[in-house]
Amino acid sequence: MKKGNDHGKNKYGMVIDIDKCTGCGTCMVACAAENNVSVRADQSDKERTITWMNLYKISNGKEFPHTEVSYFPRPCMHCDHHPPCVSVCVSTATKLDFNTGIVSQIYTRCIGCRYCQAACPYGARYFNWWDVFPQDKGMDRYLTPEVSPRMRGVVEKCTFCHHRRMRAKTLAYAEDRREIEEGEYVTACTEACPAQAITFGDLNNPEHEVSKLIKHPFTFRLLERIGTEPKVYYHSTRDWIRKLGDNFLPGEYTPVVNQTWAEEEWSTKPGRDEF
Amino acid sequence: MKLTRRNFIAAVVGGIAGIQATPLPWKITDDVAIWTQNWPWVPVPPTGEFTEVSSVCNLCPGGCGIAVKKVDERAVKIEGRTDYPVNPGGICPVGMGGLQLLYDESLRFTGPMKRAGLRGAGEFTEISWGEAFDILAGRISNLRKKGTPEAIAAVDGNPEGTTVSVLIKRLMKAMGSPNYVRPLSITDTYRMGNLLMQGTLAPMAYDLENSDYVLSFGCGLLEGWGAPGRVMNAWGMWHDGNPAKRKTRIVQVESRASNTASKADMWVAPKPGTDGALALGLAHVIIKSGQYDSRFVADHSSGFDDWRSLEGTNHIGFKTLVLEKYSPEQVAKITGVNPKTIVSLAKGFANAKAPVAIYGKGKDSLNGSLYEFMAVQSLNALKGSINRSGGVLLPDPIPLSNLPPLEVDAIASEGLKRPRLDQAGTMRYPFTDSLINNFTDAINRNPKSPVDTLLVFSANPFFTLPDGGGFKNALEKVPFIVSFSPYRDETANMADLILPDCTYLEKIDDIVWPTGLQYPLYGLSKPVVEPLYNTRNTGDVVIELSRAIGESVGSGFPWENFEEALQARAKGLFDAGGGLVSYDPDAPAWQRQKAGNGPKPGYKSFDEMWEGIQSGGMWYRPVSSPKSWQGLFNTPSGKFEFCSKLIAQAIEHYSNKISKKAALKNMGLAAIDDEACMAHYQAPKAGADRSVYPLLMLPYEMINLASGWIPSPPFLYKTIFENQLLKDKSFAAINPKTAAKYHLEEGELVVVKSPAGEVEVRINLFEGAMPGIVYLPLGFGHTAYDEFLKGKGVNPNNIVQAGQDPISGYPVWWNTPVKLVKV
Amino acid sequence: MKDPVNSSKKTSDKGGDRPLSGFFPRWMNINILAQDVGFFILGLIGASIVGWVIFPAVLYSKHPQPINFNHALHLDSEKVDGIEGETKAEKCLFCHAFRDDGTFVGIPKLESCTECHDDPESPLGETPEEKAFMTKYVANEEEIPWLVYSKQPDCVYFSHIAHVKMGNIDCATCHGDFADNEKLPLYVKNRLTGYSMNIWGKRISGFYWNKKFSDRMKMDDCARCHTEKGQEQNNACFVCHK
Amino acid sequence: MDSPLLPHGVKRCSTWAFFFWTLPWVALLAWGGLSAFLCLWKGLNQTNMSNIFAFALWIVFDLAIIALGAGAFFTGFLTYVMGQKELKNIIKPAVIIGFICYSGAMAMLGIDIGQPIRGWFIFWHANIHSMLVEVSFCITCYLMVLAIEFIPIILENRKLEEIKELRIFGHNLHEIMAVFAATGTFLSFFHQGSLGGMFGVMYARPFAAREGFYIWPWTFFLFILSAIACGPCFTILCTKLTEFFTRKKLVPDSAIQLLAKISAWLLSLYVVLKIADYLGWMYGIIPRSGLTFESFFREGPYGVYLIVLEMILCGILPAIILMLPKARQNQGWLIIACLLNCTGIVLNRFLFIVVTLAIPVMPFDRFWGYLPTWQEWGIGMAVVGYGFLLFSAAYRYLPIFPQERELNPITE
Repeated sequence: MKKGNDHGKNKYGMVIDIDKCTGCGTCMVACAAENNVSVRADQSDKERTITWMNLYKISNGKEFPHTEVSYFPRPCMHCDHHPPCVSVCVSTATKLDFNTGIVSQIYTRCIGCRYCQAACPYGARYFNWWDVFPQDKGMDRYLTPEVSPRMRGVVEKCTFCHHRRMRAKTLAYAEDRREIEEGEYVTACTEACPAQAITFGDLNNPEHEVSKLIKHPFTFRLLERIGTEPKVYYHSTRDWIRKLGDNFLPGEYTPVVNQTWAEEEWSTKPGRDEF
Repeated sequence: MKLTRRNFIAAVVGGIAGIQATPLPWKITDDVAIWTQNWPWVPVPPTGEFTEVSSVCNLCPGGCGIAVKKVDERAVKIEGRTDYPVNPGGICPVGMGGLQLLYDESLRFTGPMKRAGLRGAGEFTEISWGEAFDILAGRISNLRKKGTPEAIAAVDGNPEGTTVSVLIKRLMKAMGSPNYVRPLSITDTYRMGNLLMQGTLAPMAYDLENSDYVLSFGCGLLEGWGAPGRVMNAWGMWHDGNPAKRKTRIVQVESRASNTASKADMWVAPKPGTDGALALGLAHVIIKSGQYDSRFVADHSSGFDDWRSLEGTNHIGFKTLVLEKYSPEQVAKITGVNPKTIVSLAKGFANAKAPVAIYGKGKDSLNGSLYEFMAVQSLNALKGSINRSGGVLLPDPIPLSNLPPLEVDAIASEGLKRPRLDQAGTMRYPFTDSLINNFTDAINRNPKSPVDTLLVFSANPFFTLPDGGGFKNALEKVPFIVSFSPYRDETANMADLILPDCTYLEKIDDIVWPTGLQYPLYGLSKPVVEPLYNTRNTGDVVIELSRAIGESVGSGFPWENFEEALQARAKGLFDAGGGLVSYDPDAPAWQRQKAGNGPKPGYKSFDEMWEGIQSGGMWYRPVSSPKSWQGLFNTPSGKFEFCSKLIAQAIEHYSNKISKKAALKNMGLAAIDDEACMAHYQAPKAGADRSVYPLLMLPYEMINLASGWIPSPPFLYKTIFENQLLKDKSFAAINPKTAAKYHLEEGELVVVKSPAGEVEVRINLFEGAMPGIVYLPLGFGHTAYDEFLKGKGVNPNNIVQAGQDPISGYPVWWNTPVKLVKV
Repeated sequence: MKDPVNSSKKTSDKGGDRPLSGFFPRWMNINILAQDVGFFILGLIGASIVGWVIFPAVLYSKHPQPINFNHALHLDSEKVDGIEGETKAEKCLFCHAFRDDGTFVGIPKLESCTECHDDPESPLGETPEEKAFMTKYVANEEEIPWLVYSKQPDCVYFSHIAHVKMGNIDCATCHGDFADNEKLPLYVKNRLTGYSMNIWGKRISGFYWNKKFSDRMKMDDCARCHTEKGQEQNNACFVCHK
Repeated sequence: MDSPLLPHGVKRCSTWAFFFWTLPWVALLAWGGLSAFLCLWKGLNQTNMSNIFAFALWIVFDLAIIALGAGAFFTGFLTYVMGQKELKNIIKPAVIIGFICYSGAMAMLGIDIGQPIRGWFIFWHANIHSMLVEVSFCITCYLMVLAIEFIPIILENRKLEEIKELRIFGHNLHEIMAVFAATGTFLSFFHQGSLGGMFGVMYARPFAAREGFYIWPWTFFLFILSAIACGPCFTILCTKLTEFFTRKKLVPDSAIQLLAKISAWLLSLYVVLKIADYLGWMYGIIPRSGLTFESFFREGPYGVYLIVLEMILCGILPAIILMLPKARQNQGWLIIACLLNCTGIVLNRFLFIVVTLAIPVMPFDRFWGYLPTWQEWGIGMAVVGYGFLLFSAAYRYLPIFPQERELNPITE
């Protein structure tokens, strides 16, 4: 695949502040509600439940009372340049959009071979093992026409709520504008997060908040080393969290040293007082 | 010519060749593939006009603003409102999934119903509203005719002060029954504590957003306490900007590494039920180091120093009590917290500019302990964090009009004289409004249920009461149960008659002062969609029921419908003046406005105001400058009382009747004299032989699971981790050390046994659990609803063995002794 | 069972004496071969009839619209007043309008009709269709269940405003010119896929010389135009799929 | 009863005996049929595959039998292209085994994909970057080639041969078999390679990821090599199994020994290269991803022992046995070596599929286990049943072992 989309128009990306994230799961519910994601009676079967946005619970592993838990909200990473899932797809059902940086998934094209799931290290792709909706319960009444419900036997995943971009563009056209402003197009999880932990915007636009946030020393990405180039970034002041963002051989991880932090002694938090 | 086989084969070959040159095989191949892309059983959501309706979420007393996206007549998505003061933009996962509660038909009653099967089986036959009213009004009239109106009882889960709860209370009064009870919540503890220490009747008002040091004693800030949209927004704000320059520090006091504890800047883990002792330990350090606000203490408080009464008796003050009994070492023994931590914590609190100590027990849906609250509130007083920005504010009660006085007939006035079944308000529980656990006991204790007809409003006490299944047994004894729930919950399944309410998205309803908010707010939810089924707003039903009963009961409800009653109460909001009905995100309601500088109400008449409330869904008064100290505390001393005179009076009053010793015992007090009037630590009674039940069970709440009377939207189960629920088994979180002691492994099945019962769960080894404690999640274990919720996990309430909190009589649900038995 | 080997042996023996027998292998009897060809062609013709005539007839079902709508009449400014617009597209947009948020109304709801046809008792014209429309729909306030010729499957996202307003594409380009249409055509539906024939194309062969956009509305047609116009909204999947 | 259909001059069991012999295999087929019906009708929820185990038992089966079926193309290559006439004695069973393996694999793939009716999108909407597309194209084409190779063998049936046209047709086909053998070889090289490439290109899965030459990761070449190393062994095994059941000698030892020898050399080469590959991976890709070799085997049932088994017991050991003429001439050792060789290749495929997916890449993700359902086993077993049935029928009705008559003169 060509390294072309640096010259694309927009490159949408996301920064998730793990310190602000409260682990409440609103993003997951908002995502499911926004995108007509199926629900089944047993959703504890995490291997087969569909959660485009998924929360991973992590722990610093220390003993009581120094234990600390945190969460990694994980949408699709929309890997740049060469997403591992795109090149493997047999029927061209998933592609990296040059102009938005969004990795699309077309359910009607997908044949359900699941090669993309095998190739994705983030587990961001979900197969429809069942027919979508519980019949005759009236639950199809809350489905939105903006996202097409999936049939069984196809793979689906986070789309960065691209339909919201279309919605924003349509509104812009109605108002005689060709372009959309920052904030006009954000994903459902971004909007829903009650702690405003998620920032969404165009990484190609230096004016956008995300472009500034990704330059911060506390910002990192998941599995950066294997070269997937995710467009979803994370931000945390806690070393143990940042360390869990990737695999490190002993001694490889270098903490972010911040003098201002070191001066503050009042906190007992592990991870905090290490730098 | 004879058709030979050879000819036939030639024709077939020709046909096969020929058919390739027609569209048939190719188009069928294509069309069958297209058919799979448009399977008729995959729903195609109809499109239409996209609109948005602003309303208020009524799923919890938090009352966050919601914007419901609609496509034509269908609601398709709930989002948080940015133009609502409580929750600028965000809502909690339960509210986010609210449409499933509206549209999942199998969760709901589709019209008035009569029980058809056995109690609890959930089998009903549909009846008309007329028939339903006839049945119920007939029964009530009968009881009234017999002169036993007190045999009607109501359990009302609507938050206190909402118009529908006011109407229900009024109906009970008009009918002549004193037996109006409500499930308890943390606001009941707040109310009592505020009354005793500050003499105020307004709800608890924590000015979190302006504080720079939030010391939370057990408050599940991230577990759903208060208005989750507000608290989590504040959380985001506290962590905004350069992490090195953050202003607000958050400390969580809790025994388990909950989300709040983990995400806080500091976590202190005392044993459950010892939060009060820890607070007093901090007070000790602060007093000893002289870092307390001496001006507030001297000018605006009483009972701090030792004093001598007019009769000449010596009394000890808060200072002496704390210095004598709550040194860090003493407190360490009680709480298990390192004395050094206590000192550093006290210093952190003392050195902050605008610290606030807040009290709670997880979410706000369960009660707390009175003395714990008083201990925490004493800390605020010590630092002068009362009536100060960033501390505890003392706003006036919300100025809703009182309804016209009710005239009751002779039957009713006789009935009202009969004692309440729960003994609330008697000398034994002098400050308590309602005690549902006693109410349950009264039914269970008597061979024949003293309640003949039980009305249940917006509550599911069968499931939500931490009473070891007591209410369930009581329900079995009550001859006639009427449920007004829109949902097929456990209590409704026991009912004989269902008069279903509309869901919160189908009706008009008010929200009076979300829990913990620092300014008065009146929210109004409105019908986002037309009622889907044959259900009616309970407010209207109550009015109609009163008419159906007739006589003086009916005349007590002069309103055409519920909305008129709402308006009648809202008149007071207009008369009080100064309230806003629209919200500008640039001027947050918690930001202190200089007098006269804030936004102005844009309405001129009541009708204009009401229109504003209806479209915006709110009336509120932003935080204004601190109030004058004059007459601020309505206590006997006119000051903040470290040592509550009301408690002293109540004890004395009761002692006049029976011996002092008996009085103290009945009130549940171990301490005597002045100590009993002040915040102090009293070890809860061991309810069982601790050698048989060596562990403690503590129910815990999660923000992503509804544990109250509202069912969890099925979407929420996506957010539950597989070490919290797996298939039909929920998990008990225990410390690996505890597990090692009992040779338990991750995922192993165990029975948690308490004197009240047992439940089967799987083990989850969690380092963040305090050793010796078994943590069970609340919200699982439904036996009602549909396949999404039914039979998933266990309900820890079923094994709670609750003691009684001193004075308040509230259940002490955090002290259940248990043992673990391998399956 | 009859032995096929024996019969073939017999025929091959006979064929030995025929002319051209030296040219063809012995077992290829020219007579038989001619017969073979004949039957082959017979099969070919039969198959062609099945494939080109019977198959389409079976595959598609035809449905009349619930009532007729006379576009020509409504657009005739001498007869009907109030439908305004400088260009044809603007006239279309008068009823088939954009909402404020830019979404497309599509076929107007009954409330648009009743802006003029407001009284079920007094029709504006004299056609029986209008009468039926008045008594059946206006009087009962019931929406007309129109069959939409150009209804795309659910997986397709199409923004009319992007094409009509921003792209200056005339309505007729894709929909054909309905301005002079007096009688709504039959709605032809594929029984297997549920698609309107206007989507897959009216020609069963799928081949067109000089194809117009109004002939067909398949993905390839959209993609072709997008490619030709070379817009920044290129052919990324999510431009047209949801 | 069916005697007119049996080949001339050989002895076959009675019709009834044959009927009873087929019963277990028909039962397996029926089991598979039911499973296939359930999977197609109700969907893949009938399996225990999941979003983690997107590929599972079926793909392991597919890859395994495609590797084992490599005997067909490779023997064909040796026979027709390299002119090893000795192998003519074994080429027919090899082709049939290949046909069974490939057609079985295709059938399984048809059920494995979520939308079988849209399967043709692979060809119509092909994504040329995908290794799986290359696999699909080549396998489909090669299956056609195998079918064409199979036709003349079928036409050798006694009854069919009596039809002159068919006999001539079959003969003509036979004449040009070299062309098909060459085509088959070409196609097979590519799809065997692409099957390996499929895993090597998953660069975000450090357990499977490999570097390589241009667009082909090393697994591309290793899979080809391993397939041609084990294919002949599988052919030997099948022949030996037939000999065991029929209690006859069917193939002259020279052919078997030649195949075994070739296999030995290829296997040795493969083992050497595979060890190099492992080393390169352990000191290249793994540490670059921040992982260690041991970190892959920290929990769950998939331990380092799998690699030990694959490389030493099922790699080096059979290579040595097959290398030593003395050892491979011993029936027992030959069979053991062939078995080990085939097991090793299946294990290799298993590692690349199941273990790759079971190991989480994100440090905070968990390890997952997987056990197939009866439906999954059913479909796998159906291929086994189908193989036995088809091969038995072929043996019974077709002269697939040219030397059978000479080696087993009928003495009545």
